[in-house]
Amino acid sequence: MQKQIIYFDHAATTYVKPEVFDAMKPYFTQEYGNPSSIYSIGRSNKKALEEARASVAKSIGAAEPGEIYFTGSGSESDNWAIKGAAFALQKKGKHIITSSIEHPAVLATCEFLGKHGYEITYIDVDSEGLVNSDDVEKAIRPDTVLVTIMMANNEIGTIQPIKEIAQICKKHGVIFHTDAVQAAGNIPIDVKDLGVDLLSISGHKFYAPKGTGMLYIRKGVRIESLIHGGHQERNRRAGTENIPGIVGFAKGLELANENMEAHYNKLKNLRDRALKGIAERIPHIKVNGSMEKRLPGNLNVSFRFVEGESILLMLDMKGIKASSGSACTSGSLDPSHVLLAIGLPHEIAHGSLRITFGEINTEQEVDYLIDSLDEIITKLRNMSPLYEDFIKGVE
Amino acid sequence: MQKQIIYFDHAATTYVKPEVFDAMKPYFTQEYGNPSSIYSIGRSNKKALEEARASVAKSIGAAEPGEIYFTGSGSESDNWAIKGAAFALQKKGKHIITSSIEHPAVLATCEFLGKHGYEITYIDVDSEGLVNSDDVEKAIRPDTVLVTIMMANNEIGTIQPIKEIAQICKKHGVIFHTDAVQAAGNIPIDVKDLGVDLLSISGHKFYAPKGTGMLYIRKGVRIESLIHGGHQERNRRAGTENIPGIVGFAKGLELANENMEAHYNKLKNLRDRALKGIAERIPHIKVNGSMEKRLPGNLNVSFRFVEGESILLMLDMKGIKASSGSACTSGSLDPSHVLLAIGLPHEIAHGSLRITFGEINTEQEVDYLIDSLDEIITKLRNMSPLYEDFIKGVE
Amino acid sequence: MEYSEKVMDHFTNPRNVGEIEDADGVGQVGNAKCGDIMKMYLKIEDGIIKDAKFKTFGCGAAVATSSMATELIKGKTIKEAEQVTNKAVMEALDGLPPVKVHCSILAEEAIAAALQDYRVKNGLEEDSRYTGCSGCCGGCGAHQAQED
Amino acid sequence: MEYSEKVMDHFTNPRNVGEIEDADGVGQVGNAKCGDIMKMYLKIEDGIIKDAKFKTFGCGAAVATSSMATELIKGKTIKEAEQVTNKAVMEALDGLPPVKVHCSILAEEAIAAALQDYRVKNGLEEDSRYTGCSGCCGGCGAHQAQED
Ligand SMILES: Cc1ncc(COP(=O)(O)O)c(C=O)c1O
Ligand SMILES: Cc1ncc(COP(=O)(O)O)c(C=O)c1O
Repeated sequence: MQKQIIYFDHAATTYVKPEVFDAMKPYFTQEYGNPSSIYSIGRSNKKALEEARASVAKSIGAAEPGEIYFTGSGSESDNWAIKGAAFALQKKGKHIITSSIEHPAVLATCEFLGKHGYEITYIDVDSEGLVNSDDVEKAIRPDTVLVTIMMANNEIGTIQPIKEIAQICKKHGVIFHTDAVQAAGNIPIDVKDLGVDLLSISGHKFYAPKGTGMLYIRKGVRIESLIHGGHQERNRRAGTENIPGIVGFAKGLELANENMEAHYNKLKNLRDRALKGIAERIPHIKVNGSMEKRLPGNLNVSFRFVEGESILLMLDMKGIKASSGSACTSGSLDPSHVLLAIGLPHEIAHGSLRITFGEINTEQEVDYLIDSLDEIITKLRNMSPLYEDFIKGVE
Repeated sequence: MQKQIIYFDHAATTYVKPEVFDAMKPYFTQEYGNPSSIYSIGRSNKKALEEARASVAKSIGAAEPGEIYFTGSGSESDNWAIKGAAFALQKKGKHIITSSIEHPAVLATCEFLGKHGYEITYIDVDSEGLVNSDDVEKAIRPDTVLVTIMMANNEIGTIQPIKEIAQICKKHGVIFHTDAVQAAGNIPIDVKDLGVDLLSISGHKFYAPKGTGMLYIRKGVRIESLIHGGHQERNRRAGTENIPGIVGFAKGLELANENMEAHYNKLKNLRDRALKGIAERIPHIKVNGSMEKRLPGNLNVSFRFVEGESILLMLDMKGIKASSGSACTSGSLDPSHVLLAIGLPHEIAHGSLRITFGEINTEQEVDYLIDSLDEIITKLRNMSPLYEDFIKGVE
Repeated sequence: MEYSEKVMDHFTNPRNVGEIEDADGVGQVGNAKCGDIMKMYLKIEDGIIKDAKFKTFGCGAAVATSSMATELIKGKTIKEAEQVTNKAVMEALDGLPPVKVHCSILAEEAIAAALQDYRVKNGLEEDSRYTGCSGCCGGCGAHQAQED
Repeated sequence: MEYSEKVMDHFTNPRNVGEIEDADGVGQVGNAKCGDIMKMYLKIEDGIIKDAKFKTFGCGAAVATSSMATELIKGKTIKEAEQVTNKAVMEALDGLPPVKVHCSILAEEAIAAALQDYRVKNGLEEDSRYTGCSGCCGGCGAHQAQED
């Protein structure tokens, strides 16, 4: 007897949609040729590759397919954009600007560069989890070579003023990269309108396969390669093209684009229902991050006096999959750098829960989540010495 | 009416075996969780991941699963190994040794480092396409940080004395990397026996999916990361794990290992049959690369007075897919660096053909290839001014 | 990270949760900043631990080790209880993931703290073993990565 | 890289392959090192190209452009033949991939070389247009990548 699984962790990863899987399938066992070949079995793959590229270009509003570069993950795209710009512009300077709430793929890359002679400025966010574009402008120096600020945050879902920041960067002649991994498939992305130079996305966040990613490189922007070698991706990213993956990536993005409005409304409705239910039933909570400038499917709540992993484990036993905002790199002693950056005390950060909705979720599931949380938080608080102190303190 | 396709380009890429595809399938649409999650849907993926790691460790004779790092391609593995060693050891020195017949993933990476203050020594090969290990020893200097020599060549299939070179490197305290992308699945690999520090392989050469790769890092060997970010792959390679890809990679290697001897004999038999037939029927040919120290499925022949692309196109019209040894990076004016390195004159390098056999091929297909080549080479020679000169010259 | 069945059992059905109103010894270790606090209540009669209860704020391992620790010391003499090490707690739970070992140390320290409180209250000699929680729970790593 | 149907047709069924024994003009351009040689034979009567044949060592585009070039000049006057540019050859073939444009230039040069040979043999004025093959066929890129 299999337990019913309720998946509320779509920001971590999504399943592959059946339509996406069907699109990929022929390229595993039948049309497997190498697109670099001149013979016909390779040519049909080359065609699939270029159609995927054109489709992705259209999905994100690129001026031309030649601005789309397929990679092996969101992390690879982030690394490529940041190191690529840094290495290409070493002569201009070695200063990079980012925010304090970036994904580790950006932060660890900056840290690496920090150890190799680069200076990194981390822009703080306000208590809502938002970057102020004026702060970015103030941080720009003559030796600044790159600004990298994420479009939407993976923990609290806040959406940054990318267009404003892009304009500032343009004014100062600085390359601007945005990590749009969480944004893709959830809110519209139009690179021309945004005015960004570099933009990263990852397939497995919009019902496309894991191990696929893309870097948009605006025409005319020169960055060093991350993976050197063969002539693939117009000599800029070596490696035999992962055709099934690329086809799935493009298909996933295509479907997301066609379905954007309904997807947005559905997720936002589920999210708002969950929040309403939780707030009505459970006291001493705190919602993390702006509720206005936010991805539709992201909810991040702290439950005071309890710890996140305990919540997750108890939810799991009820078949509910979520993620703890209290999480931090394993072995580290700090909770999420994002929650600390918006000013949460450690103990409240530890008690946070990230619930991210997806297309399979239903209102019934949300109601079950609310009931379960009510029960779990009560149980955990009843064994919490912090809650005991609090109750005694307020009595 | 679909034309029968005869695929003789297995060194370029292979189809995914049905067993491999079946192993991967559940991880796309059903077991899609993120292995970093603590809940059960993630845990089952974590288990699949660690089983794959253990299986790969066993397949290549690693001392422990923890020495296996999954990547997104052979090119990524090569880049990681080389840049990773270079960056980690910058204080020791900036000298790297490689061979003149490496794959572009190695050569272009060395070139990149060459532009960033590193000095590269390229070891020449003999006319058989073999590296002399004494030459490697002579090239080692106090500031040498890495030797990278491929296990088997992708164009002419020659197998290098990796064990000898590894011993030399060990003696001199220099890290040794080998690109075993072409070797994997075709000849046994035992990293402990070989004594290498780093070894790269790529899935799509042994009937596993494209966009998957692996870097073996011997325990205790420290290299810098190529893709920084999350804690995946024990903090050394960031990015949400491509579980279906990894599962397929491990399965492909497992099947290859179980079936190694039969595979070897089958391919060698087809290869030898093809060579015999071609040599008997077509004059003025040259076999490129040692026939002894060679992958079983690789044949590389030059047909004098004709050009490779023309051969490929005519073969393609007969349904036969092969690859031109005359090939070089598009837009470049030189033919294959490998063929030039073994001393072939340009015009003969231009007329070479690479035929690489795989498990689906049959003797009938080989016989059809021989007939087809006989006809095609005759036709092309009859329109070749070089052949005209030759005939007039010898008359 | 994977917990044994024993750990999950003691997490989902923790034994001895609660307070003892007239406890003879109370000890609290860890701190909220690090995400783990254990508070241990002991009822001691004739040198024997008649009852033990706990409250814990923390991860699954923190709850399970608290639960197991109270089980292990109930009915024991003070001397015997002093000898219940973190290793004994871990073994009784069929092991802990490496990043969670610290939680078992916290449990050992919580017992020691409660016993010390008992001694101080009763004017007995000090337990030299207990030096208090280091305040550094980094090793506990009670937090899962969120890098997606 | 993808060839048009016209290119593939002229590659697989090249028109005018062969030699003309008593040719009035013969021209050869390109070199084996670069992988492309075109040799063009012309039969000229009363200033009109009565026949044209070629032999070519090279890629698909080299063969197809040779074939098309001979077709285009047959029956034309010398003056007209001189005006058959590489662009005209390309257009007649429904285009060429960018890396293969050089092959059409080679075809134009081969005609020019054969016409010059005719003039020299017949003591006529020189064709200032033809300056000979640069010997650099890099642009032709007649070679596909082998990076797998
Ligand atoms: C904002 C953000 N950036 C980058 C990544 C990295 O993507 P991937 O895991 O595909 O490498 C993720 C998710 O993991 C993310 O949420
Ligand atoms: C010897 C060798 N090294 C590296 C590679 C690169 O592998 P991938 O295309 O998977 O990046 C290949 C094949 O393409 C190869 O044959």
